[in-house]
Amino acid sequence: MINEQTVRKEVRAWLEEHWDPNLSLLEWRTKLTDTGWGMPDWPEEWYGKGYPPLLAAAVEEEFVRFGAVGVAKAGIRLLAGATLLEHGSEDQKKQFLRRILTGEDTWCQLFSEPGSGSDLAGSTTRTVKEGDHWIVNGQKVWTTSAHHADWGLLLARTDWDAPKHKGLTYFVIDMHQDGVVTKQLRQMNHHASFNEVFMTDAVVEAHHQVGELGQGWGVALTTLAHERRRADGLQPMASAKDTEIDRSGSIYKEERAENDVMMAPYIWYPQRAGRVDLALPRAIETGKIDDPTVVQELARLLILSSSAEWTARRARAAQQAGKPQGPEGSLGKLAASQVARAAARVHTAVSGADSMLMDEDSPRDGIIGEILISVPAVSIAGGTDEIQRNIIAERVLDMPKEARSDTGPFKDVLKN
Amino acid sequence: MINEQTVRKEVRAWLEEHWDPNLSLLEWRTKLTDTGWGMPDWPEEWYGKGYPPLLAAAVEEEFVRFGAVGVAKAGIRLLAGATLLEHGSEDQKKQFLRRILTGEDTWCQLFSEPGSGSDLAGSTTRTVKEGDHWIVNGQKVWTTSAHHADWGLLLARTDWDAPKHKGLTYFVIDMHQDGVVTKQLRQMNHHASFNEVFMTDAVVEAHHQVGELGQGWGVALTTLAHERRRADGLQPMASAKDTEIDRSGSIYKEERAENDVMMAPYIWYPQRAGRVDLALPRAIETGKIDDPTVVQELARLLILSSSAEWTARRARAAQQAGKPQGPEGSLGKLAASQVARAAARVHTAVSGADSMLMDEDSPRDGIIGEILISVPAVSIAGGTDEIQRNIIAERVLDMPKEARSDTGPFKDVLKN
Amino acid sequence: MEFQFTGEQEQFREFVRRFFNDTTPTTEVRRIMETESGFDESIWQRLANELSLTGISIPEAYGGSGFGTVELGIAMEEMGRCLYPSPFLASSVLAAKALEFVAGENQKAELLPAIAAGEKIATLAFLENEGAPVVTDINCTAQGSDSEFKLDGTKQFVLDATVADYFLVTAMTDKGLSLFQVDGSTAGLNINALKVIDQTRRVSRVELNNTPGELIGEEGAAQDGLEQALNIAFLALANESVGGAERLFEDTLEYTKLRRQFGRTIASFQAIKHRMTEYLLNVELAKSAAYYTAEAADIGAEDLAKLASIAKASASEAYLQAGIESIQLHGGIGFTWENNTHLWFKRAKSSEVFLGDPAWHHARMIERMVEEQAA
Amino acid sequence: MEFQFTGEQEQFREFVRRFFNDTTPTTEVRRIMETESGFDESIWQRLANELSLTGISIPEAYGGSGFGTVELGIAMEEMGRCLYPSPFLASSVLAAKALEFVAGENQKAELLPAIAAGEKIATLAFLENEGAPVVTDINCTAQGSDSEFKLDGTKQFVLDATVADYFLVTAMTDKGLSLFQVDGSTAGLNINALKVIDQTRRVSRVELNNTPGELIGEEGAAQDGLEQALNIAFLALANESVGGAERLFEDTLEYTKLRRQFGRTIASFQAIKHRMTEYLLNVELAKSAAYYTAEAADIGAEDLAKLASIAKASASEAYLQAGIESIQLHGGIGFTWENNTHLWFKRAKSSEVFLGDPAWHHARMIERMVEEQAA
Repeated sequence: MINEQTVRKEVRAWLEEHWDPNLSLLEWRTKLTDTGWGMPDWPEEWYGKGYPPLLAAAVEEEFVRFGAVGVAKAGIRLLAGATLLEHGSEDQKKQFLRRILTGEDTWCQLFSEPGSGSDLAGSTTRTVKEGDHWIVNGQKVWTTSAHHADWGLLLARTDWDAPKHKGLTYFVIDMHQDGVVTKQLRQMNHHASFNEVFMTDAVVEAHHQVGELGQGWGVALTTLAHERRRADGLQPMASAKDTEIDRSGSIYKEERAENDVMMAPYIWYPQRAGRVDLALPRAIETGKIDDPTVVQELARLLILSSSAEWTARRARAAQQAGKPQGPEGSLGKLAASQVARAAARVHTAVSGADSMLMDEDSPRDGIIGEILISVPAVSIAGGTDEIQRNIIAERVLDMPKEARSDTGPFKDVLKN
Repeated sequence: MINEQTVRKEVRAWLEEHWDPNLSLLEWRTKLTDTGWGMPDWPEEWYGKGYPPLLAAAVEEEFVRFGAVGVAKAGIRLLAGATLLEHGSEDQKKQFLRRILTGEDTWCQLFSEPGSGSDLAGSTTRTVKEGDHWIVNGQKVWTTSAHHADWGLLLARTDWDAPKHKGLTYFVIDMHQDGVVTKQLRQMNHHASFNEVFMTDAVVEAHHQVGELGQGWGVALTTLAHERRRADGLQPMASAKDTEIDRSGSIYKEERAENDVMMAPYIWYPQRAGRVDLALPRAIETGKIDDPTVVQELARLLILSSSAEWTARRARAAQQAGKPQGPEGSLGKLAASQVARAAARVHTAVSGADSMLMDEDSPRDGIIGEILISVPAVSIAGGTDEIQRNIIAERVLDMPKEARSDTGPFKDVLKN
Repeated sequence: MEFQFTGEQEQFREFVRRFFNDTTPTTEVRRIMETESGFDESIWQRLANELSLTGISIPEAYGGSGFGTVELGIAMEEMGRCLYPSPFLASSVLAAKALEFVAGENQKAELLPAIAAGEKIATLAFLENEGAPVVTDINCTAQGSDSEFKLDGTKQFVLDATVADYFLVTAMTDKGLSLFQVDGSTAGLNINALKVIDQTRRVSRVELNNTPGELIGEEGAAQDGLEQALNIAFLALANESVGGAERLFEDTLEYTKLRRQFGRTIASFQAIKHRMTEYLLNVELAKSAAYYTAEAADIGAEDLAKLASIAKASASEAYLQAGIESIQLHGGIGFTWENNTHLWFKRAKSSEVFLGDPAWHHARMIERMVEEQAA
Repeated sequence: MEFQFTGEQEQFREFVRRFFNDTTPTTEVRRIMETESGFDESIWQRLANELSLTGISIPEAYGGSGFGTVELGIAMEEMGRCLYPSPFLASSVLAAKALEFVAGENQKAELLPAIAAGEKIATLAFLENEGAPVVTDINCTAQGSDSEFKLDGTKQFVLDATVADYFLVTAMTDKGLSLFQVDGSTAGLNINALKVIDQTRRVSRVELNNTPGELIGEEGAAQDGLEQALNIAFLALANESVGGAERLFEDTLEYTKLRRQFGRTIASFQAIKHRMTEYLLNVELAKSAAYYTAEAADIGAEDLAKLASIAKASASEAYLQAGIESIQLHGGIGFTWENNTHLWFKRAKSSEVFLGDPAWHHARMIERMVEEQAA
């Protein structure tokens, strides 16, 4: 019988036998993919072991404890994998899933458009069938890593006479073609984490349509659900003390290099979140800890961030226990916005006029300045707070839905 | 030629000649009403002098400086007067206007209903014509002074097949009849400033219909406009130092007695507004002025209240100069809510655990306790902050109106 | 940390909630709060006899049920939901915990069982002047030796003093901070019931004038135990507050779905929807802090003082905010006496400043954190 | 108090606004802020020659236009609206007012006309350490006598130091706080341009090392004059800030009416409508404080120090809030470099803490009010 105990034992035994930190990343991940240890909650016929989430989490935990590298998970890859697993054809699964896990392909997500940031189903990317392929024209935005992605998950309009949500189709698009041009989008904090993607007579193979014609919104919801689960931090986490593990093998070096590339767009994210960890140390090092006004603001911040953390853990505990999700599970994003803003206030109060400065003249090697000009992104990225509030009010609190102004044929909606 | 100078001179001369602090209130007000000096901006044929508002303000100022009592203005009387002046029949004006100014009649306003607090046009008071009178059945609420009013301004539904705003008619109802029962409504702060009014087969004379059948909403808007102008403090104010005037005459005693009755429902209003005037003195007397946390809250409060006051004066200055009203004129109510809440916070912080107490055990003879349980009313009374925000967004900021769910025959709206 | 209640705890909550639904609907709260004592003996006796709740967190060795702080928190939360007016916080929390942590073995054996059984009502008289919950820095003094002490001074904001059988009074002796038992009927004890905003929670000013008191525990050694007791009281009050805030939230949400204006429910207005989500967030964050702190107490967390202040400050602010928001969303009706919202608003106002206002707890919390950093 | 602008003042505003619309559209602001100096000489010369704005509140006797503080406020407000990057605040306000209130007659006659004409750019170097605008309590010292002093110390957050012809530097002598003129090209003067969040407002750290300086006014007698000058600077910065906040508000309101999501403009969503009204209130309150304070300065109000702190604190908070709200209401696009919103947000961030953050001004304001009460 499979239970956590036996699974943990088995994976440890397997790792003892096969783990070799001097394999190449590709060699090792190929092994993981072939044996199913890389994604144990995927089905057995598709590189997994068909484990329930709890057992998969146990496997991941053992990997972390052991110090073994996992399959390629960074970026959009796992979202692509999960979506294709659920909606992809046999051929698509064959073509893509394996190379996702081995890390050979990278992916990006082409959903948002300049005219439909919060309203993803409002896509106006025009897609017309010509023989055995589709011709795509349109513009996408807020696309992380598009500039080095091999493939894109594309949501585009194929029927303008259908209502908004019914005229969309989901595709996989080859990013390496002349019709696809990506341009990095500079942010107010000087980073450029996102791309604009311009598609001009770009080509999508007919067999790269995912799901039925006109059913793209349903497929996109799968991608979004997996994205949200990750954002809410509701996926199991595991950690091990770095010091316990010898990371001198060549595979670690290769993994770090991969990580550096994949994580580059995100390096300012800790600052975006407000760097609550620095608040107390900064107050102490500047002596502002003796200012009762600062103490009050600092206390409010630390209460807020602790409570947000505990709320997330309540949600995770309930999920792991298989209980129905309570309201606490959907509040993470709103809480994060409050935390980040409160943190910006505290850092400003603590740093005084130094808050005018940035880069090397800003305290903590520029971190404080970067916080102050990055925090405004928290309440926007990944769905604005306003959208989040709509969702919570309607789904969690069961309050009436907003009257819609976007029903009827989509071409008419555009004229409203 | 009439100008401010000559008017001021004329009124002073008239007062010198006629003012007698030992007349009865009724004698004096009768004189004012007959000469037009009581309401100089009303038309000459209706107890006024037809002056523009600025000149009328000058007259009022002279009255105040002189220490002379004016016509009866407290309560709903002036709203009734202004409404009847604009929409009343000749007979109605004859019957009511004079006795309004002399103070012989008191009035109340029967608009709000339990099911339509913010949505006044949603009245479901049922009014049916029977011969030469109307039979009224329904319930009104938030009615100040109904328990001693002689007449009521009544908004009621006469047509259930017409759309919401088109089926209302405006009446004057005799409050002294068996069909009208008033009940004082106790508030959470132990005061009872408002009444519920139950009308059961109450009678309204046919000739007491004000304006056309079905046009009651338009008439009510006149009443509301005058009410709002008063609430915004946009009507000219004048003041004189009490000490300068000898107030020993009997008329003053009579006026004070009248005031005590008319003002009884409002005695807690200063507390409702937060008693900003007490914030600094309380901080000093408790020693909390040495607490930097209190200093910050106190400063925020005083900035808010000063800025609100200056904003109101900007609006008044612009109005007096005849300039088009800017946004500053409509913000008074929202500002007052913020001020009151901030004041409650400061009083709580300053009083510490004493904030648990009330009546004689609460600081300043119970005033502090009364503030804490009265402040919640500011953001509700006279139109909630939410309604106020709708109005400002739509009228001042010209943002789109809310899609209406209450169109079509009113009887169907009720079934929504 | 488990971050969730066990099945037994959920059942316990259900059980307690059902009890209060039966015995203490809001009509009953209104009746009790209008009485002079603000206390109903019969419900209290049922609480003691049917639920043994009066001794919930008193060790079994002293006649209690020996439950953990989490269960105490659940009970407080449910009392906060229904606004149960009683000396539970005074007797079963403040006094019981003070005895547990300060008294000697014999005294515990003598005094705790009667509290656990609901037979005796005790209260802790330790606040002075501005009512900040500082244990030391007091003016009340005691003179004497052994079992014979005389106390002088004034205690403020003494919870349920008018129904207490005896008082546990803090006073300074030559040897330092000490705790004394003072009988409620002793001559030279002056109890002034104060007029309160929240009629469901009564406080008094208690004047001691050469009043005899019996020493509890060792002379001069009360400080640590009292501070332990207070941490439990802070978190108990926090749990009570989040119960009240949650109830306000639920009632208000329901009201927005019923109340119609402009031909639609006010719950359908986006501005109301967005505010309800912020309201929800506010309550859920405070709940998390209150729950976490109760769990932390049960595993003997070293930073309990810090956590208790976090829980108290957070719950105080969330509850008051809930009260303000609920009245506002009820509109005019929310400001009337007949509507129930003000009852919770007033409890929130009272709980905001009782046992230390948020600013006081903020300062305490950061002080502890700075000490942690230095250590 | 008039509580409104005169017809002439309204015309003046129109005139100034038109000038900046022509010369300093946002494209031009972006060009200038990317340059090393952050300063455009040609616009500055037009400002001086065509509008005489560089001497707007310098007395006519010293070559200025002799306008009142209200007009200065209008000019600042318009510069805040368009985000005009220039040493106006440094030279025409801080330095000019310091000279007006501290310098002797001959020095004023010598120095002010060149500032008024925009020929010389001066700046006030008085902040140290944390940048709080305290006039005394400084470490910078000067030694010497008569016209021959040597200065030592470090000044922080010196506005537009890299384009200044000379510095007015505060330093302690044996006789007390004194003001000195230090030439920008003097040896022993070390100017470190600092990296700033708001590229339209440049500050530097200035190190003085046995640097020669000429005494301005009387030795040891600079304090009162400097404080008067600072009050004007606080209200000038407040007026600049409300100009910026109002511009953000207008642009954001317009954007909500254009931006469509879910088949309608976002201005049609009630949650957005309600937030825009609070945003409006926030800006209008700060405007009232800034306007009132400028008027008060012109009638020589005794409580100007208090009012200036009210105006500065209020405008700082309103401006920052406007920046945060504007980015949020613009959504993702509001966080991009291409969108203009961040330029004002960064100015708001800089203005929040420059010349004293809100907490500092709050404390100062209450201190003055307590003094008033005591008097």
